[in-house]
Amino acid sequence: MSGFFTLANLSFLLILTVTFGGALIAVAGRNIFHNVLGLALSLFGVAGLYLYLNSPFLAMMQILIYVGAICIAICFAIMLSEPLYLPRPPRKPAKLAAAGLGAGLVYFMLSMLVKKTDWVAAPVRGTDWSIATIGHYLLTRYALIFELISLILLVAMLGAIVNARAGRGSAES
Amino acid sequence: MEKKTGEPLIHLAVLEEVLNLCRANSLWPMTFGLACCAIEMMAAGAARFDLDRFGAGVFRPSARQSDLMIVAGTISKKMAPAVERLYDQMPAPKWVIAMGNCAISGGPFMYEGQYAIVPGADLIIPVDVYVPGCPPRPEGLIEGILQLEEKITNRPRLRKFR
Amino acid sequence: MQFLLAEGARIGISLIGVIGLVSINALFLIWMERKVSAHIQLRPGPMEVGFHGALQTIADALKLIGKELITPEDADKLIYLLAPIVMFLPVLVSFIVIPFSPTLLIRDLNVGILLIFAFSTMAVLAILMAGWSSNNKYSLLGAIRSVAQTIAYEIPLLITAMSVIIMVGSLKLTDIVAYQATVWNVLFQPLAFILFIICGTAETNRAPFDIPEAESELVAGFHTEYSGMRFAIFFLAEYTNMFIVSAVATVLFLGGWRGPILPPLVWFLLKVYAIIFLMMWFRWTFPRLRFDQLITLGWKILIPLSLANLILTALAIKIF
Amino acid sequence: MMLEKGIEEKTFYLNLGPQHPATHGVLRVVLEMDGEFIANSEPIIGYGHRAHEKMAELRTYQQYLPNMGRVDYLHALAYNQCYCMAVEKLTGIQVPERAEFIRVITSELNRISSHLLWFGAYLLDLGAFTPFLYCFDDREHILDLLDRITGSRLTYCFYRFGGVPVDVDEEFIAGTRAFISRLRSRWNDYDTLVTKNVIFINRTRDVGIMTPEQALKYGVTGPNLRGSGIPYDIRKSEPFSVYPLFDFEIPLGERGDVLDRYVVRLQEMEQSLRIIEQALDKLPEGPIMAEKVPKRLKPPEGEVYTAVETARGEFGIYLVSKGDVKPYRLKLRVPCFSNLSVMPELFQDVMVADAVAILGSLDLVIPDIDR
Amino acid sequence: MTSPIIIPSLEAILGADKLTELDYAATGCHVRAEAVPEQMPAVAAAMLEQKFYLASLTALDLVESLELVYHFASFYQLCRLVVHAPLAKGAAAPTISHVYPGADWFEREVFEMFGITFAGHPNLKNLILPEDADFHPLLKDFVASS
Amino acid sequence: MLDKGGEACYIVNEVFHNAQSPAWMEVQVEIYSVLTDYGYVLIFLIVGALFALGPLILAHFVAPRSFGPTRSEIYECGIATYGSAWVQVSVIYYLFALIFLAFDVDVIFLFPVLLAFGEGYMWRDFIEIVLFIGIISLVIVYAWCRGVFEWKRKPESR
Amino acid sequence: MTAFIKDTLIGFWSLLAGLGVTIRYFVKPIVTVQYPREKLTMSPRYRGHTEFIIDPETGSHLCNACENCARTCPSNVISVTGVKVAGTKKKRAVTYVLDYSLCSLCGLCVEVCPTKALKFSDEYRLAGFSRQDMIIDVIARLQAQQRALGLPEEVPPVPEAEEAKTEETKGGEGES
Repeated sequence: MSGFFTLANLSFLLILTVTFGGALIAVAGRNIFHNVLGLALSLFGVAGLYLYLNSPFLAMMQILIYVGAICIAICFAIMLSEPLYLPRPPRKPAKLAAAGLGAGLVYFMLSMLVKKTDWVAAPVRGTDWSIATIGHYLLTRYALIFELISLILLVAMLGAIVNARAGRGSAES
Repeated sequence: MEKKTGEPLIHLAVLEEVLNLCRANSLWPMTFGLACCAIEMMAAGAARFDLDRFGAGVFRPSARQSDLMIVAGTISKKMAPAVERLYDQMPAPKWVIAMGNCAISGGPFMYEGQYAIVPGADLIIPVDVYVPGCPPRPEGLIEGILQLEEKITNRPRLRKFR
Repeated sequence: MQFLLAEGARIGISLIGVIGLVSINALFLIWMERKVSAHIQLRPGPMEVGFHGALQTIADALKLIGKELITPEDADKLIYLLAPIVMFLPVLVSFIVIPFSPTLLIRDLNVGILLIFAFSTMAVLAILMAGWSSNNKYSLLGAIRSVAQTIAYEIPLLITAMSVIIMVGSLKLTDIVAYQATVWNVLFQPLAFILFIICGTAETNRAPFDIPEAESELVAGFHTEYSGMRFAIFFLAEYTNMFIVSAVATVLFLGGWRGPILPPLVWFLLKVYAIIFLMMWFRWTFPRLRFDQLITLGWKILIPLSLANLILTALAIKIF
Repeated sequence: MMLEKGIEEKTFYLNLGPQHPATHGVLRVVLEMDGEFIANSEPIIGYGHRAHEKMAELRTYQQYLPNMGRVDYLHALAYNQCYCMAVEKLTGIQVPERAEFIRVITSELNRISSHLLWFGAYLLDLGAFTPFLYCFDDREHILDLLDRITGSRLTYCFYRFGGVPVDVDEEFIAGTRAFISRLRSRWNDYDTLVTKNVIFINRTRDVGIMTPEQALKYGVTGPNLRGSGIPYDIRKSEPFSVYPLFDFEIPLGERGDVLDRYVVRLQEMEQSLRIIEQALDKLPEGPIMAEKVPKRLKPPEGEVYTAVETARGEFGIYLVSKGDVKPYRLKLRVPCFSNLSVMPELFQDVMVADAVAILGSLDLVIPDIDR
Repeated sequence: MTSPIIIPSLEAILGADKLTELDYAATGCHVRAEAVPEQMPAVAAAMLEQKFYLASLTALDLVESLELVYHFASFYQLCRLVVHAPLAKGAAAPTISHVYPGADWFEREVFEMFGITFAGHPNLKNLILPEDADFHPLLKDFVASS
Repeated sequence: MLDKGGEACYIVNEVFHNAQSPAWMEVQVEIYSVLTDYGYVLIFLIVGALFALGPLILAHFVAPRSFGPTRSEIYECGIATYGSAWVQVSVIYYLFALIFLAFDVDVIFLFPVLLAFGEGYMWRDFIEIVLFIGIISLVIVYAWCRGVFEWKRKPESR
Repeated sequence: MTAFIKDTLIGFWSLLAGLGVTIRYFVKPIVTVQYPREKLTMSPRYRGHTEFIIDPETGSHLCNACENCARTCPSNVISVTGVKVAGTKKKRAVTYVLDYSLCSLCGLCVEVCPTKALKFSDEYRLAGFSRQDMIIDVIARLQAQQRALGLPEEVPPVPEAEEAKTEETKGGEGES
């Protein structure tokens, strides 16, 4: 139980497996519903990563919002889009290649970012990021951002509602 | 009627006995009434008679979750395929009580020239217990369920009271 | 190594305890449900299996183990098989943070209450999986309704919990109990308590909010196609969720394990089962709401009320 | 008709029944669903068809008597009465007054039991389980009373041509009076538990509105019709038996929605109690059976149409005799048949939950429709 | 008790000699009318105008011919009308389901039980019998096959 | 207790010397302690899955089989199904999910804020929170006005 | 707005009132007759299947196998065979068998019986494992009752050799 195979590392590996496995299902599955569930699994793994960053609050948020809310929204979006019993269109190699290229590009840029960042080990980082502190900052230093969040959400929702209502009407007329 | 049930993968006499004892005491009927007898079936589940005392009061609307099909009423020829299908869709082990004379033999509707009914539930599905009457009293149905319990466990059930 | 052993033993013991509690709780609750419903309806309920039907649920459970598991041919089999397991996954986790007594607590996490809420959302996903994969229209309708209902009631549930948290200033359940050393929160927050019970009832899909499994409309809702043990696991999860919601309500509003004379654990369980009794009492009294009314109630009445309650609480804290 | 259309549209088809808790029997309704809403619906009946009309042609008049208890098993005595009245009209048998009183008392008790069962089963549809058991508790008392004199609990075959075979005794009268006061004491509980319940009101108010025009075009009768505000009750408008001797009202609804139909039925039970009370008070002495009823009935050639008001509406028998011991043709005009045929109109654009509420409010007995 | 209003409107359609008053106490009906099936849509329309409802629609198998029997009654007054419309075997009768939507099912029932087709009916198929049933059980010469 | 077992564990005690941060912010950051905490969660999740799986496997072995031509068909009240159940659902559910999402995000921001609430200035925090809740409530007000919560079948969607 | 709040409060109160009703019933005693342990007293006129009345004078039944019941029965439930008893002109039932699974309990057979030999039993515990269990031998039942009462058991008359035409009537369509 020493060296690389500490419990911490093992669980980290597990979390990575879950994340990547979920991501793989999300990308490779032929059934769109499986893809969403893979995504949920992947997001669940990401929540584990947050734990490694010593941020249980964010991890819980991840589960609550991403697994709980966003996946549900996506599911509804899927059910809304087209009947699932229709046959799926076949995968085109060109499309696949393009998607791979795009993903590779994003990956490359992110990895560059990772390399450039000056990482500080959490214990040395010093600043306390407990929930209360986040809250404190939200109320003081980032008060404007705090209010803006709600405003942005409001605008997004209004847009969604307007779109949904208008979309329905115009599609029928 | 060979489409009954098959054996489980593991077959242990003791285990079977325990399971049978549990099955007998937890017969969940399907919410399924065909005609007049269904009302008496409801009455048997209601406060005066209370099938739930024997663990048989959990009426499940889905065939997938029920153990017992109480064929309460006349099976018409139009209904027969549905009855068969519902029976098929029940998970094993499953039992059937033919409640009332119509379900047993067509009852008063069985005569020369009848074109509409199936004369007896046992012609389309295997019936375990027959409860005669037109309609049977709720006590009759309870009696039928007790008989079925006896059939499942091979043990007398509340014999001293009956 | 010692540390690992110690933690391992702790985990093992707590797991055994939790699993025991979950099983016994479910067995007891189902028996209790049948007895409560029976006595409300002037009948005795289970009587013949054990003393006053005490062994009834055990018979039911064993019978369900001995039932065939049917997988519909047209179903999405993988998801169909996974759904009950996913449904049950989060159930045990919530018990990690519930303080049964000052000493009987598995782990006092500092995001305590959030953990319970976060993991309870997984059940929504499981319901959606179950309903969708069955390829049964009743299941699908039930699942969609269930999800729409859960998301409509999750918000007020969280917000009412917040109005307690704003008073306590901590997400830890132990802190919340400690805060109620003298007076229970329900006296400060009667409205929040009522809202929490309503939303909790809705979250656990209990009547009058049992629309997803509304018998008279959707046969058995999202678990129409599930037979035997698979169905039982949904049931088990439902009854355990009832326990969890009641436990959270107890911690938030009824002072957790606090109470005179009796030991803390007894007090805790008493309060929990009192709330569960309340839920059962609702179920056997009210007709079912229509789906749109339910949604409307959630969005139009409960959320504004809970928000107002939150603001009032904040105001009160500022003033006093 | 519906199923023959393609499925490429946004809608999908859902079978409600024949084994479904909300259809109270073996009715099947095919719903074309647009999401939660019903775009179209088509009831498919016949799953309980037992060929009653064919049987009539193969049985003698007496032998057909037990059938009447099984067409609409919930209000069997009204059917029984209608059939007896039809044959009595055809043969000119005069029924003694005491027998008519007994018929009215038992038939009204039966009506109450039918309404009570409906009440319970309807609340079951709406998701309230408990009222169902309270109603059955009350109903058991009626069944005890009827069992006492008719000898069966449900499918009564009690009235005979020319009267009733069994006289009522003091115990029955006392029991009936006790039952009347018992049921009256329960109204308050039912009101508090159900009628005033805000959830119940919201589920039923303005749902499934049936206009008088619809009722007229589909021939809807009974409480469903009276819920729409038309005071048509055969007991009043076409008085048969000894109903003219009693003072009772016809409860009416205003909007024709589900709640109105519910309230009408609830009030009708009270009116039935009034009728029974008066009948018990006025119960004359005398024979209970007409003299000289031939053992083998051979009515003269002719045809007759007789209608009675059952718990569900107008039940009519159109009886054609060719002077034989068996009827030549016997047509049962059953109320539920017409009451159900209006259903697709009421189902238009409502949600499944409302559909269940509407279907339940029509108070259907499926073997009655299918015969 | 006979309603005075229905008589003229029916006489206009059918002719005066086709209407007979019946003894209500013995037959349960006030007026009996004879019609040919082709007149029935007009009769039905007239009856609907008088706010009569269709109580029942059935047929009689008179062995050599058939007869359609319509019963009308009113919600507002005590008046029952029976209309007999004789029909040759194999002939079709016009539908009245566009006048009385409630007649739709009655006609379907008569169709399957007696084999009488109704011209213009939107959905003439078996109602009560199984969809593939091709026998007409209420005909006198019907013998059950099983 | 944690470092007894030889597992590495860093504990950092630090007091903020920032003027805005009062002394209460002195906290302990225990990285591996967090992992132990959530190790519980992980193990409970796994055991939960096993606990659900166990009876299913047991049932597979002890339950008898049934045979019947329609045994594994979709159950629909005893009638063969017509068409698949995987159909389109109404847009309204998607809207609900979106509104829920917005509120969920909001709620998540409210949690830390409420924890910090009561320590800062008297009215500023309160007004900020009221503003925040007020703005987000507009979503409901707007949705209410636009009839999102009205459930009527639109005639044009026929 | 006030109306809305008022409605909400009234609605809330109605729910509480409903809860009040159910809790009142919760503490009421149960009405259940716990069937096999306790039994309902059957109504005196309860119609079970038919059985023979035991004539207090002879301790036997009164059936003279006239087959009126079998003819009247709508569902062909009854099969009676009788023989002329030696010495008398009267016929007497040898077998009297009901196929109870066809019966509709209408009671016509009891009404037409010229000798008033039939009555209804209050038997309802008839559940069985096969259709054949529903066939009831009324004479055997009578014998059992006689045994229970300590009466001499019914001995079916032996048909005289020359009159042994045991005609079995499966009661016709009403026409004989």
